[in-house]
Amino acid sequence: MATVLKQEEPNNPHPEGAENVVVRFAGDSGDGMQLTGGQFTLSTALAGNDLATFPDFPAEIRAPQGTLFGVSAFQINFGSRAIETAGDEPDVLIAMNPAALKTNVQAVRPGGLVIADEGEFGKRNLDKAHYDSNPLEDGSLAKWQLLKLNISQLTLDAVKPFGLGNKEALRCKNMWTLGLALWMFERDREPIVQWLKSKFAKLPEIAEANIAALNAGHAYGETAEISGDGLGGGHLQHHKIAAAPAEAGTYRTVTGAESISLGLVAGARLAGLPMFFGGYPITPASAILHHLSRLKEFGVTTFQAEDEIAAITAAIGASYAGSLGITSSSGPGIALKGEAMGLAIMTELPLVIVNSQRGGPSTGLPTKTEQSDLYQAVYGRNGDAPMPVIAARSPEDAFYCAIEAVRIAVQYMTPVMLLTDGYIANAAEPWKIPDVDTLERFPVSFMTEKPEGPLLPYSRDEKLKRPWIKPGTPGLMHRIGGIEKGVDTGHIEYGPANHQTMTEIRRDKILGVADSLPDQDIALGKAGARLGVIGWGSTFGPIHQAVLRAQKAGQDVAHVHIRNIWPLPKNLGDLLKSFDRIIVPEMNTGQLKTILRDQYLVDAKPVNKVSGQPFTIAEIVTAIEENLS
Amino acid sequence: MATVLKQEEPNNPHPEGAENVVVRFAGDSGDGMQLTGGQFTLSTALAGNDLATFPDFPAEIRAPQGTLFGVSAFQINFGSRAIETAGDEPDVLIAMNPAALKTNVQAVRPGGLVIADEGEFGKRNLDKAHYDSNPLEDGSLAKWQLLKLNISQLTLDAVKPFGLGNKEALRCKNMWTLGLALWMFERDREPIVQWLKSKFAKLPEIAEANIAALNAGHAYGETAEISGDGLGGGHLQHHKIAAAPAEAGTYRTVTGAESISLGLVAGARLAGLPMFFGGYPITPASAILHHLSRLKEFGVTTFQAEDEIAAITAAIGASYAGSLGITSSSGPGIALKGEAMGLAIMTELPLVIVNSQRGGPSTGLPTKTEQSDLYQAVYGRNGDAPMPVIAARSPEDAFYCAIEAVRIAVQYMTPVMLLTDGYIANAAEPWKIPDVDTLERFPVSFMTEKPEGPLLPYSRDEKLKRPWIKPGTPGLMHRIGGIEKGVDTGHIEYGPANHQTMTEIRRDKILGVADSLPDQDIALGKAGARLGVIGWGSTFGPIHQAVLRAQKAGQDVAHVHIRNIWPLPKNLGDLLKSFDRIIVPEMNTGQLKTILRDQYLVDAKPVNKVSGQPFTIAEIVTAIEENLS
Amino acid sequence: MNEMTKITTTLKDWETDQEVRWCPGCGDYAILKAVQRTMPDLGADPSNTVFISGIGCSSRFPYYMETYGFHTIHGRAPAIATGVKLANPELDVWIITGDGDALSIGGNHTMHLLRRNLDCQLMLFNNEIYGLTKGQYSPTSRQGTHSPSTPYGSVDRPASPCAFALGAGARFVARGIDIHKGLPDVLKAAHAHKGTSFIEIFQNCIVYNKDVFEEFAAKKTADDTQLHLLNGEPMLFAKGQKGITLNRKTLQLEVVDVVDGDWESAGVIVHDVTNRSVAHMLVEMQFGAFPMALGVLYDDPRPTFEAAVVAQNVASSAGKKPDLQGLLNKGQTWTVTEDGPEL
Amino acid sequence: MNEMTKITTTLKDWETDQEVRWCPGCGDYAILKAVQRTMPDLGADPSNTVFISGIGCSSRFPYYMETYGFHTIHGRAPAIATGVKLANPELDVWIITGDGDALSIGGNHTMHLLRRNLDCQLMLFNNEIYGLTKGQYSPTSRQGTHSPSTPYGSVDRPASPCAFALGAGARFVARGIDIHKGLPDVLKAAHAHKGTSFIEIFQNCIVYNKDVFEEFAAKKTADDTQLHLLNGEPMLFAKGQKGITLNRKTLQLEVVDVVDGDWESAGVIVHDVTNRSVAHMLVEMQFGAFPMALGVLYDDPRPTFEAAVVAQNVASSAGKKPDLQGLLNKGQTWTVTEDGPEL
Ligand SMILES: Cc1ncc(C[n+]2csc(CCOP(=O)(O)OP(=O)(O)O)c2C)c(N)n1
Ligand SMILES: Cc1ncc(C[n+]2csc(CCOP(=O)(O)OP(=O)(O)O)c2C)c(N)n1
Ligand code: SF4
Ligand code: SF4
Ligand SMILES: [Mg+2]
Ligand SMILES: [Mg+2]
Repeated sequence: MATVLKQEEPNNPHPEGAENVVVRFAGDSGDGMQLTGGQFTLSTALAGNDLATFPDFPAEIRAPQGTLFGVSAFQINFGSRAIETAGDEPDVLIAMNPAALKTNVQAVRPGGLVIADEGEFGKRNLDKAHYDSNPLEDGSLAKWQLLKLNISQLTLDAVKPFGLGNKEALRCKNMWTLGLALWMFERDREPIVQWLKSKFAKLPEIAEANIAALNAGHAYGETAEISGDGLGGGHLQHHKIAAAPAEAGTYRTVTGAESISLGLVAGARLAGLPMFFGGYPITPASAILHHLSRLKEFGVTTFQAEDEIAAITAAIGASYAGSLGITSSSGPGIALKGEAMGLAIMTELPLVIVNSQRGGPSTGLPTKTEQSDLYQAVYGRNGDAPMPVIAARSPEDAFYCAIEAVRIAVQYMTPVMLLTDGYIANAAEPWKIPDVDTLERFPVSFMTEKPEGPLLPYSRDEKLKRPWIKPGTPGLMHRIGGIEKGVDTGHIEYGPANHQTMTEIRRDKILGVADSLPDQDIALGKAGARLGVIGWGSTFGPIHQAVLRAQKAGQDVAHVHIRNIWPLPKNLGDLLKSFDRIIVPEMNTGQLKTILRDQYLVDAKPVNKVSGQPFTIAEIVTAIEENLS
Repeated sequence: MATVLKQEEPNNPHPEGAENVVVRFAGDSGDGMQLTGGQFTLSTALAGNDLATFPDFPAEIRAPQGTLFGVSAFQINFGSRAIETAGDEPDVLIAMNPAALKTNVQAVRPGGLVIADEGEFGKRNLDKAHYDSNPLEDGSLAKWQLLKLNISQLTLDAVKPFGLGNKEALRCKNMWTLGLALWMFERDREPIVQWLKSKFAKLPEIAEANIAALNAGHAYGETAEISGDGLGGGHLQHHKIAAAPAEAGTYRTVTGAESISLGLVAGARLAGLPMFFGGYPITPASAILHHLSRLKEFGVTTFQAEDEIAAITAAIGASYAGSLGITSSSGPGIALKGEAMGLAIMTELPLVIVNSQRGGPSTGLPTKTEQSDLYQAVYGRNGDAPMPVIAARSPEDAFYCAIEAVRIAVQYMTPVMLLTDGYIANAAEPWKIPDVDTLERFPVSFMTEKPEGPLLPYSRDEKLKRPWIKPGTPGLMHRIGGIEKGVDTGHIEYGPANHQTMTEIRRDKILGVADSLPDQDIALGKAGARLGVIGWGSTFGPIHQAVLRAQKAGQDVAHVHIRNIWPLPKNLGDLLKSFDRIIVPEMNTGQLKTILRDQYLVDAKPVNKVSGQPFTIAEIVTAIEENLS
Repeated sequence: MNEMTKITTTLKDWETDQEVRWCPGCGDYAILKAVQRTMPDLGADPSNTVFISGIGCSSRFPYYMETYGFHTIHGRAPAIATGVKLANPELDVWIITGDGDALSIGGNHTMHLLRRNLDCQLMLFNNEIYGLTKGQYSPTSRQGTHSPSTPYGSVDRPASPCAFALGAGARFVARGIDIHKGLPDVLKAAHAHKGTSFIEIFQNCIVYNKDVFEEFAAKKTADDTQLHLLNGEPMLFAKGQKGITLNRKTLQLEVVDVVDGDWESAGVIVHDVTNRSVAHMLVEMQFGAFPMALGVLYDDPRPTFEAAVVAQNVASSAGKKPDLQGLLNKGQTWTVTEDGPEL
Repeated sequence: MNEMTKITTTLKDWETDQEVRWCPGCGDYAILKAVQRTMPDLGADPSNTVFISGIGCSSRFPYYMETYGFHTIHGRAPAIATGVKLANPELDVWIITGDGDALSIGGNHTMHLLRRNLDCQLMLFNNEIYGLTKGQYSPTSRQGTHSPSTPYGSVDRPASPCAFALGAGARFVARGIDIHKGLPDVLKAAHAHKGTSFIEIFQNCIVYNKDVFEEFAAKKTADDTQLHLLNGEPMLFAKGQKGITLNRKTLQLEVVDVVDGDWESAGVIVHDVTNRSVAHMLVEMQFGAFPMALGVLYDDPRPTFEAAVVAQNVASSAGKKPDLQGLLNKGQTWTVTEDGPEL
């Protein structure tokens, strides 16, 4: 986010005085961990800490209660300085049941604090988690500080006055837990109390019960501390993490799905166009459809199509009719859109295609994150079909990437692919809200006047862009389509020379987009470093932090983050060639690496992770060390 | 074809004594030029000449008579030694109407012979061809030998005895022309007479009329020669081209579409499998569906699906059930199959996908040839989705490539992409028919026995291949699907480590295919040459001839033709690095070039042609010279 | 179609300078002329008219109409038309498609276009064959059709375009024949209908499926083979000597003889274009035992998709102003000043 | 389905070791049990049974059946099943799909499966919502459905699965409810039918579309809200006090009161599963004015696709032997010897 960059320490053995703390909430899908995490995130932001989060939920809608695959977790890394990753190892784990403990405890740093709701550690739940014996009793958690609390019971006691059924009552567990967490880090409960009141405005007693649980959890921290109560090795302590120095301004938390939606709306307005969004639900892309469908007052029409092909072709139709056509999906759905992208390329109509990447191939890992659709984005169409590709690196960046995608689409009359991924889509981070008046406008002008002489729908301006002519414009009737077009006229044309020329025009027009791009900058370090670490997309955080660490350790390393995947910035080649060595960490088997090696003949070495999980800082630090020795 | 390779001279100024002659028949779509060409091809083959052809017909089904876009042409290059291209410039052009003359005469080498049917050069036809004056009269054809014959009238006279209507009678024009052509090159009319008799068995008078026209055309040649009749500058002369030295054996002419169909049938039998072919019509892929639909006695089931997605998914279903699943299409249709390819990759089922490439992007140029789907073949899917890719270089080679594709598919349980193109699909060449007993068998063995311990549908053999288990097999019930699979078990598995492992297995399995491939050979020249010309697919002929010429001119050039696009042969890297310079001629904007540069960091320079027409030898000779100076 | 100010044009105004590229004698020529002849009668405005097609011989149609035209990709015209119409509901949208384009690869989009009831005219040129790809059988080809892909005859049962359309929720279904003088009237009724007007046109592919419709399209036998439906009129054919009735016992349609014009006592059904039950029976009437039903089989409008979308866009925007800054600032925000953050 | 030697199994034989991953209380559980309970009664053989699904909550079904199973990709199950059945017609093929899988992205394949009449059972779990993707409206959602993608309510008109199926040419159409005891009988009738058996099952998505079917699925009001169809039986409901008749004038269905059991004079229709005209009316009966028609609405077999394909494969192979060398040598060949080429 918009803070003066500082480094994330490898987690300090004792939270006390640490620059940053990593907390993970883990429980059953039904336990509301994502909600808890979300509210804790807000209070963290309000406390002025910088932060990054990583929500990790199961593929199942609502997996059977207590099962291992039903565990839902939310991790947050916050600190008194710039935070760019969700953190490698949690310092604190709050486990609401045995399954949550089993699937998460190994990630906790040795000596970290583990808080478990012992009320949930009965035989049935232990069996469901495939525990032969109770880990809270058998000493198997020795290397962590264990704190057993009967959160279930404590919650029931706290909400008894409101006469809820047992089921409803237990639903308040997460607020009790949140209350405890707020106490641990000296947070103000008020904003959350307000949020609960508005959320349950129609159900006052539910609101009250939740507030009571929240307060009880908080109070428990107080008293436990006073009584020095540190059962089971674990010891409750609380402390405040100082605010992170941040640029002055107005902030909010935002997820990638939100910021892309906002960016697209902003882009359409900067272009002066109504927006048509054609989508078909798919995880994790659906959220964008959901957000936009609430923004009709911004001239947004959303269309849930019968499939991805209808979604993109309807968007193409809308662009043809003078709207800004947008479509969005994830891997399998994007694959289905390939043929239609070719039509948009041939008819030279503006279009933005958002790909929220997920684990592949095929259905793959719908709820996990990956960067494995880059090949598809750059190369995945029949014929010579060049298309600009932009990749967002964070929720904040996604806002500006979306605007950029719209700009290129309308200024060059071309489809543009915007790459994001499951991690960015779901992760929340503080965002310094821009002043919209500072955003550069790029108003579109349609052709409306009959020109002298013949109408030439495929004539070109200096950018090689053809005119955009809306049906309904008096006198400018013409026909376009997917068959090769005659130069200028746009008539069907099968001639050899014409096809050669048009193919070159399509290629050169897209390469020309680079003229409108800023030079490639260096995120860290300088040209000529011994090692260049080249990244794209959501790996920015871990790479950046890893390079910071390496530099601190005195190593001559640089970090280059590529946002424009195609066309590439004009100076990128020289920059890359200035490094002695180059590594390209990617959450795929090496896709950006192919483009860099092809374009610049540089020996870019792949560093790959395809586990559905983001890189840890440590993994990249290791890769850096290996490549420097 | 299977001849000892020799060089195609740049066409000798005088056909007399030339090593090879290039003849082009051009007329209206309705004039039966493709038929004429086909029969001339056969007689050429029977005369023992080597040959290559290039049929070039309009995109329209039956374009209005006499129009420029309705012209259909057939070019044949034949000679007394190895022929590998259809020839750069025709020595002889036979033009049946003004439109045919206009669209083809510029290609004829200066001094070449132009025969025109003056009977068709009336005002209406001249207008349709946008001729202001009659080119047969206005001297505009001075740089060629022009021979004006009223073929229409001569044909009418010849067939008068059979009392056909004027329309039917004129239909015999092409046979008159063929007769003349046969005379010019001293060909036996008998096989064609036989063919006409069988073709029109049910219409004897039509057969007789055509035979009469054929004989009349032939007789005209005789008499014209005797009378030394060389009107309009053109001079009829006839001469025999000696037979080309060819390996002993049985030959036939074959087009790529035929040979691929035959290769797939052969492949299925070598594997011991029934074949299921799922297709949806599209030019130029449809011919394969047509051929296979007539071969049911070979255990071939053909299925014309509702669309390309149904075609490939039905084929996947058939493979799942134990047949050899095959699907075929061209660019736009292949784009639609991308998502399903991912399913075949994830479920690890054998599948052959044939892509008959055509001009793109989008609908593009359906009847023209191009190599622009290589990116799509290698990279065009969501996720990390590796798949073997093979490219045929000629109709003959296509037969063996098809067998190879089947072998890889079943031996590695993987989809395989077989690339061909519109040129190969339609071009005919003599083919030395192999002895089927010499073709290596690779029988498939299904898993039929319940193993000791648990059934592991994703266990692997040394090739990393998983077992193929047919539904219907007693006791081996199991479930597969498109979600990530657990190692060995094949159960749904979302775990990070498992996804990493499976992704690597999928990658390594495909890379392992290279172990079963022969080393990359050198088509011409040797390792370490100053210039390596690297090609793939149907550019083999022109590249080969161009390199031959360059070598004759004393230049140190080598030709490497890559058949296995992915994975690449293991020794290819070393071979490429041995050349001082490398150029890669492709009928696209530089796609194989990307793979070579990525894989080997060699400075492979693209030489591109995207006109929908094959390379001429001259174009590549030029490229060679530019890159050697 | 939508309200529009009628303007005056002549047939010539609707012709382009492009050479028409269909086979000589193709039924498409007749349909093109019929449309070009009808447009002036509709008072349509070329500048406000869009012809959208997929891929096929039929789909080349837009190139020959002096209007806005989009020759898209195979099977997707209905989806593209949906985007066009939602982006500008004022446009008069025509979809031109074939039996393969609309019912094979495009079946799903055709279904959803009809379900949503987008206001447009869909003209399906049914020649029971894939013309452009040189004659393979199509989903409407009769069983036993010999084609390059079915050398031994097709085995699958053909789809009935009109039955499919009704099943998908169509509110207007009509049938016509390429060369028939009645075609313009069908087009006018379709254009007058608000919502998706589904028009099946029997089109003669003289190259690959010559005269497949002769048995009922032939002029000389037309009286006995064609049932021309007119709203409010009895279902009579064969010069009024035969009619269609519903057997009140079997609850199936039957052909009855009509003696000296007394169709009432013969129980001949009076055509009610809003009767969906009867429409279902009409589209499934097997030719042979019955005549071929032509004209407007069903016409019962419902609110259109784009109207509902626009209405909701307006309603849900009411009172809200598109304040981008306000949108960005939504939710719980805080400001950072020199002395730290605050709500 | 196909002929097969009946074998003896118990419910347990059809359960897998996989943990079932649906939301607690999901209607899918009841359907799973109903199928597992029915299989033994069919004498089905797990080794010879294949469950093929697309993507969706419903499509996870195959993982829980101890048979061969293929969890494919979204919307393509019917096409994959076609390949499976053509490759091995002996297999007993079941397709499991959802309202989105079968009617949204998969509509075209569903249509052509029905048109071709492949022998299989297609079970469409209709919960009128996209469950797996967390609750967006589907093509069967009622107008005004509030969902994440339609926060102001959906505007498009819902598709009627059974009407769509009939329009596509279905020869067997049935309806059931997830938790109803009648479901197994519907499954048995479907399995007995040769050809594509289309079964719509109202399935309760308790998380995203809880109890949308209550108005007719609720036990207590069932008598008045459900019409249980039985071939040869009069269409009676409300404990026999009401029935369905065809108004012989308007030619539309109507509900009539039946006085002390005399349904005949009330003109109540006797259900004939082979009457396609009536089937069309039944599937379009609007709930509210009419009860919900359940059970086998239509059942009139026709030859199956795979049977026709196999028959043609056999017929056209008759007398020909698969001589590969002969095939390669087809057409005009010539041999090259030392002394040149000859025919
Ligand atoms: C994605 C894709 N698949 C296949 C084709 C090839 N193709 C073009 S038109 C056509 C069918 C034409 O039949 P129909 O829709 O009936 O139109 P007609 O030519 O008969 O008028 C096909 C299969 C294509 N162009 N694109
Ligand atoms: C190509 C593709 N597009 C979209 C998706 C996302 N997706 C999965 S299931 C589904 C719809 C599920 O609805 P339905 O078929 O009714 O099944 P249900 O979950 O309700 O049982 C969607 C849109 C996908 N997996 N693949
Ligand atoms: S192929 Fe048939 S449909 Fe196509 S243009 Fe020719 S006649 Fe018309
Ligand atoms: S989301 Fe709905 S359909 Fe899916 S499992 Fe849960 S209850 Fe069942
Ligand atoms: Mg057609
Ligand atoms: Mg559903």
